[in-house]
Amino acid sequence: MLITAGIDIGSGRTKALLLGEDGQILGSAAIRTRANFDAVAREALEQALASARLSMDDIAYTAATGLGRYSITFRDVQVTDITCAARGAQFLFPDTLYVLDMGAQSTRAIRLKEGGKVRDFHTNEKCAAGSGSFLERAAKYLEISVDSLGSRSMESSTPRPISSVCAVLAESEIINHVSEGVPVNDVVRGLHESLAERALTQLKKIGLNGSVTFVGGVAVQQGMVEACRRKFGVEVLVPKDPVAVTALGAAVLARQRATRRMAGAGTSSRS
Amino acid sequence: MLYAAGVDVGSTQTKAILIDGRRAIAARGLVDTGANVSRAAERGFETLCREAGIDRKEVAYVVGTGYGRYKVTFGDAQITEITCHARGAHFLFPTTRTVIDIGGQDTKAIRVGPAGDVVDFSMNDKCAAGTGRFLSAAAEVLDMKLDEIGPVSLKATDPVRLSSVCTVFVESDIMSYLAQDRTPPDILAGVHQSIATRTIALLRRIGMEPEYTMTGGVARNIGMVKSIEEKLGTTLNVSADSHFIGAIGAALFALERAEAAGRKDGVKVELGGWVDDAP
Amino acid sequence: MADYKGTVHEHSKRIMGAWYDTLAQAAKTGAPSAYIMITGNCVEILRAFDIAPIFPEVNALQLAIRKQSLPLILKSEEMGYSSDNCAYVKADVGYTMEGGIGKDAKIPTPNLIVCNFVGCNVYIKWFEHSAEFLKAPLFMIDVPFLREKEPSKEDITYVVAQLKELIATCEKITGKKFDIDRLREVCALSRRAEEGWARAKDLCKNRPAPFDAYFDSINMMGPINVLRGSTDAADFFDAAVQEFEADVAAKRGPLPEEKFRLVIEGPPPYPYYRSFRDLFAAWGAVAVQSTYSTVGGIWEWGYRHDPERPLESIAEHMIVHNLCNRSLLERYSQIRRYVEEWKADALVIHSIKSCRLFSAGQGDMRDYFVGERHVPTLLVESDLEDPRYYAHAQMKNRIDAFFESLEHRRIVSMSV
Amino acid sequence: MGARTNSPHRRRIEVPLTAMAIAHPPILSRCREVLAGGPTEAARRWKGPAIGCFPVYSPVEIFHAAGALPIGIFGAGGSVELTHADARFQSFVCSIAKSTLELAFQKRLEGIGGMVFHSICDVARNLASVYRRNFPDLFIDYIHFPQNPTSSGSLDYTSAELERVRRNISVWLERKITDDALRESIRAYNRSRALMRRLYQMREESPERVNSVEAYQLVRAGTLLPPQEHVELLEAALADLERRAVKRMDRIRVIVEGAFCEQPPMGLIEVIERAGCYVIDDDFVAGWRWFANDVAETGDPIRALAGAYCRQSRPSSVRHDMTRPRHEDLAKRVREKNAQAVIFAPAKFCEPALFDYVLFRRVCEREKIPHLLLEFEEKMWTFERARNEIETFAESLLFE
Ligand SMILES: Nc1ncnc2c1ncn2[C@@H]1O[C@H](COP(=O)(O)OP(=O)(O)O)[C@@H](O)[C@H]1O
Ligand SMILES: Nc1ncnc2c1ncn2[C@@H]1O[C@H](COP(=O)(O)OP(=O)(O)O)[C@@H](O)[C@H]1O
Ligand code: SF4
Ligand code: SF4
Ligand code: SF4
Repeated sequence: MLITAGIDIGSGRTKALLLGEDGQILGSAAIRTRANFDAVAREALEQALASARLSMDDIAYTAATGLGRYSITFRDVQVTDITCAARGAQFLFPDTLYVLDMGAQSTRAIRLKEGGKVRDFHTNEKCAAGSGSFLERAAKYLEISVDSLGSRSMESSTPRPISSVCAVLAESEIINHVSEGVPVNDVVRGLHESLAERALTQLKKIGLNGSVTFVGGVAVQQGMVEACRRKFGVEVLVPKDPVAVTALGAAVLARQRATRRMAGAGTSSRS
Repeated sequence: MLYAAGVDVGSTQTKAILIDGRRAIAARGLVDTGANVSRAAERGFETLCREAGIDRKEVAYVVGTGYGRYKVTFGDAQITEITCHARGAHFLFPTTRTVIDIGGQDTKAIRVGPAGDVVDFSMNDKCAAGTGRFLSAAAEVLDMKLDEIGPVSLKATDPVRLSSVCTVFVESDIMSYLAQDRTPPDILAGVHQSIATRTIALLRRIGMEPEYTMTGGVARNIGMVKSIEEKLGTTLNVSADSHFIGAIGAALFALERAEAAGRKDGVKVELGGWVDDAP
Repeated sequence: MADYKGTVHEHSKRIMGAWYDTLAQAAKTGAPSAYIMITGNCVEILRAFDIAPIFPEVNALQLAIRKQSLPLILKSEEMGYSSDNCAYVKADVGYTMEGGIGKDAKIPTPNLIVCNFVGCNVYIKWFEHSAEFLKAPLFMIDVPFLREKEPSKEDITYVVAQLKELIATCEKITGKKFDIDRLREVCALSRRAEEGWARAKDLCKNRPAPFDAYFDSINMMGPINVLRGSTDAADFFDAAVQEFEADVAAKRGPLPEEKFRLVIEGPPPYPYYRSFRDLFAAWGAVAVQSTYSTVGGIWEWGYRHDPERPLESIAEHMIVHNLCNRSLLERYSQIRRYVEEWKADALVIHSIKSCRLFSAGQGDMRDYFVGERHVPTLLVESDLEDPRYYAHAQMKNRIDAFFESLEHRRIVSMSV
Repeated sequence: MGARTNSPHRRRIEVPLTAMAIAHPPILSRCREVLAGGPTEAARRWKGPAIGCFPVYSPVEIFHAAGALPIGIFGAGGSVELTHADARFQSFVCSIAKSTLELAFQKRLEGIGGMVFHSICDVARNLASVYRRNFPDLFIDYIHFPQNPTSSGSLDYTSAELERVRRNISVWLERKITDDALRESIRAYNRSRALMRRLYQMREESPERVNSVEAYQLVRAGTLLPPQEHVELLEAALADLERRAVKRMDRIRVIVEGAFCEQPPMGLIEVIERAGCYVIDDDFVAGWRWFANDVAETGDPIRALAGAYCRQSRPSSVRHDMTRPRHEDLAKRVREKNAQAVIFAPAKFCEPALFDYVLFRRVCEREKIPHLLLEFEEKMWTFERARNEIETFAESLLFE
């Protein structure tokens, strides 16, 4: 069987995923990203292999993506995370042409061509405002766990919006709300709404017109997904494991490469 | 005895000062501002009374300052922290002409007149880049305590250059420096230098005039002090009470008000321009 | 809190409303209309042809005051405009895209787009874009920047040549023959309005000033810049002057007490016009002069349109006698005169992210006034159109701190 | 590649040595030397008076005819810390304006006695004023170039404006600027421009032969060299390049647009190519390249120059010409030059370029030309993000 691996070194977590010949996901893992990218990548991959009861030797081709993709010594190819997120989303939802990828420090809106290639994309700039770390920080100020964010906002019906765009400066606003007796759940929903609003702005810049696949760690939060559904006015599709979609895309690309290599085609100009 | 208090409700920490009629500091209070701003103010004030062993009714006048000054509900007046920092710095260092205040969320440069009046000021606050919060984030990534990072940064031999002063991105920046085997001292020195550079630019906006006094919580960070001194080419006045300077200024205003009104207990007086409706 | 209590504002609203009615009418009938910009404009030429002038800047500021600008700005940003582009343009483009302009809309599709490039480079881009989106012909008037004390003979000749080309274009569009006497009449009406506006501003030298030369001026900038050359505008200023003179005699100002006299530089934050004004009013601060009120023209130093030399005087207005076509240093000396002659206590610089023409270099201006002229100066930042750049709490903090320091200094100087 | 010691993730990209594999290194090392020396070194070598000019459309021929060396001032290229300029210009002002000011505050413009600014944009104009106030000992002039070049009055006006500049410089330097000297200068700059045109031609035809960084450095060196020396440099380099044999790689052919004033960091130019593109045309006008063809070498030289400004100047974001809409022109260039994509690289906060992007983008969408927006800043020194975006872009056009 042809098995390929995709490794995505994110600013928050490193994800590894193993893909079988027929496109089935054999195993995956996500661990905190540490300073030594190569070691983290190896560790994540080994965890994924263990979960699938496989070993390194079973892997035919490995694609690396994410911020540390050049540092992975055992890769066969490196591809950018935007291309991979697009490919992963397209693999899961072939008819969707828009992808929203929200990770810890970056939020990206991607528009696809038929076939899963990137047509246009928009990324947040030098400022982390409006990304997952915004939510992580907020959870910290609110003294609640990140895991609970998604369900908490679902419990609120009266969102309290946040005007500050900066993850750090929003703190005082959040604190203000809480001290005024605004229920925590309303604040969380407010956060989700304002993040969804910002994401919509980005999606509009690439000409949103049709359903969106929502991937990345933030998509785990049900409340965020619901906020997006309310704001976007289009169908919002969320994969079962949104965190691993970029790694999945890498594995899909790896599979393509591997197949082609076996068929004897030439290798790429870059690696 | 006549007592007056200043409560500086900052974004990060709430500082409170009690002074007596001879203008001597009678008590200090420092609490984390946390989620409940009014409570923080209240607690700061209570700490004062407890420390000084007096009843809160004995405090004739309370001035609130800092970003949460409108939350000092028991206060008699609010004054902006800019005016208070100038006043407090002038009290501790009468010949100071320039005040640098780096707090949790903003940085201010204030030009002070010979009477402790504000001649000019400038601040940046649109973004948390380059503030105390930036330093806390750096400390957190490196798993150090806030009061450690300053001393550690002084051991640097080859400071790094940060690619971004964004408080959020600084975390991944630091991580990648660690990945390159750069030492914490070098990284921290880079962090401090990038803030110092921004601070000097802010100072230029109001014109540089010695003596310089550093106030705010970050004045407790020796690495920051040294780094600014180096770029400035001169020394900074730093006091053990630097963190409290805003509260000291507020307390001084409170005392004057109390004296002017000739009151010794907590009777309210109306003072036109100073009293303000909360936004 | 700070309301002007006379009839000037109502009067201004009325005649500006009538102008908007004309535009809506033109949108229905297809009567000729043209885009033109405010600064140092040559609206006189359009009037001589009875072409209804449309001022996209005025539309943009109206949208901002009514708090309708943000969705339009976002709409433009979706089209690719940067968050760093002038938000006036973005609001206007958003408005155009949302169908605010065209047949039966409030604003007609212009028959002509006259780009009077007076100082602001954004104007060129703005009208290039409008011409593209509205498929309307663009006429460019390149006005040489005032780079020496006086304009050269060639500068005037160049502008006059272009005005003549504009006249030929207007003839083509309207099918009317140019009538120089009609232009002379228009110039005479302009002159009357200018006379009145200059007098009104001069009255602000009194204590208290009869109106706020920044916040209340906005209501007079419509008549002087948009309606200039019409009887409405000329009559308006006659009435306004009368009212202000009465106010001066009665020692009546816009606030119960005039505690501080200010000169304000930079456009106001239109989306928060009210609350911004209140921050000053709370301290008894009145603007006695402002540079923003001179973007269309500087009349207080004697320049008038001249019916005897209509084209030359229009050219001189465009090149010399308006704020935007003069250098930053000329602006420093303008402000300096304001501070001295109008006896102001302080200078407030409202720095606008949208407008680099106004704002780029205001840090230096601040340095000049604080360092060299010892004028207490406050610099605050926000925007004139984009509400996202206005942070109320921070604005208040700075303004309060500034007035605290002014008050403190007064106490100190009194005790000396 | 050792991941720990040399993580490319944050590696600083210096002037890229790997890209320098040219047949005869001496020419390019000379070129690099000139660039590294910067304005002060250029002024020192020249020994005579030097005039700094801010980018785009400066009448260098007039300065040169006065015996002065025209020196291009393009900010500080990230080499100075902004400590004074930040206090004069707000956060939303482009880097070039700030760092150009900073250079003067830090006394890094030694040997440059005058600065000439032009009607580039609102920021550039206000910069002239700020310079004038803060550095009263410098000779400062401001030129208004015609924005209505098709008006009947524009040629006369432009001639008068150039005459004014000639007069001012002549008074300042206390020397006559003769028509003959002017014609001589026009000839000299015509030659260097012709060679630059050849260089661009070569890049368009065989981009593998001359990479973007080389081409950029060769052109940019012209802003620090007397025209004769630039001509020699270009001639030698072109001869080398023509002999160079390199394999063409599988990369996309792109046009870079939008960096006509503040110049992108060298690392960014390099990253564009490394990430899988061949830059076959750009609007970097760093080398006094603003005339599309030769300026008339006979007749009244001032009128010849004025005519060139009105009729022959290359379009850029700061030049309006109703008869030649730039966005349509771009679409045409893409077709003619057989480009596959356009990369817009405006400087952050550069309003003229950012405005133009909107119309460019519309045209690209209409013509189905792939395009990418990439803002840059002078102080940018890690190109990871840019690289990620360009690679994604290239991947979307290249893969499979
Ligand atoms: N279990 C969880 N519950 C809620 N949110 C989560 C959870 N895990 C991750 N997140 C959110 O996802 C973000 C990280 O997303 P991820 O895609 O892993 O980022 P990156 O790829 O940049 O490392 C976090 O900042 C957080 O907001
Ligand atoms: N013991 C300490 N050592 C070093 N830095 C400190 C210490 N305590 C506080 N700080 C710094 O001071 C900042 C808070 O300053 P402060 O003036 O209280 O801000 P604010 O008024 O906004 O609350 C913190 O972000 C931290 O960087
Ligand atoms: S606004 Fe906040 S998130 Fe954005 S750059 Fe500044 S500190 Fe970072
Ligand atoms: S840049 Fe300034 S003057 Fe120009 S259109 Fe915008 S607001 Fe008006
Ligand atoms: S880079 Fe752009 S904004 Fe800056 S001076 Fe040049 S043209 Fe003007």
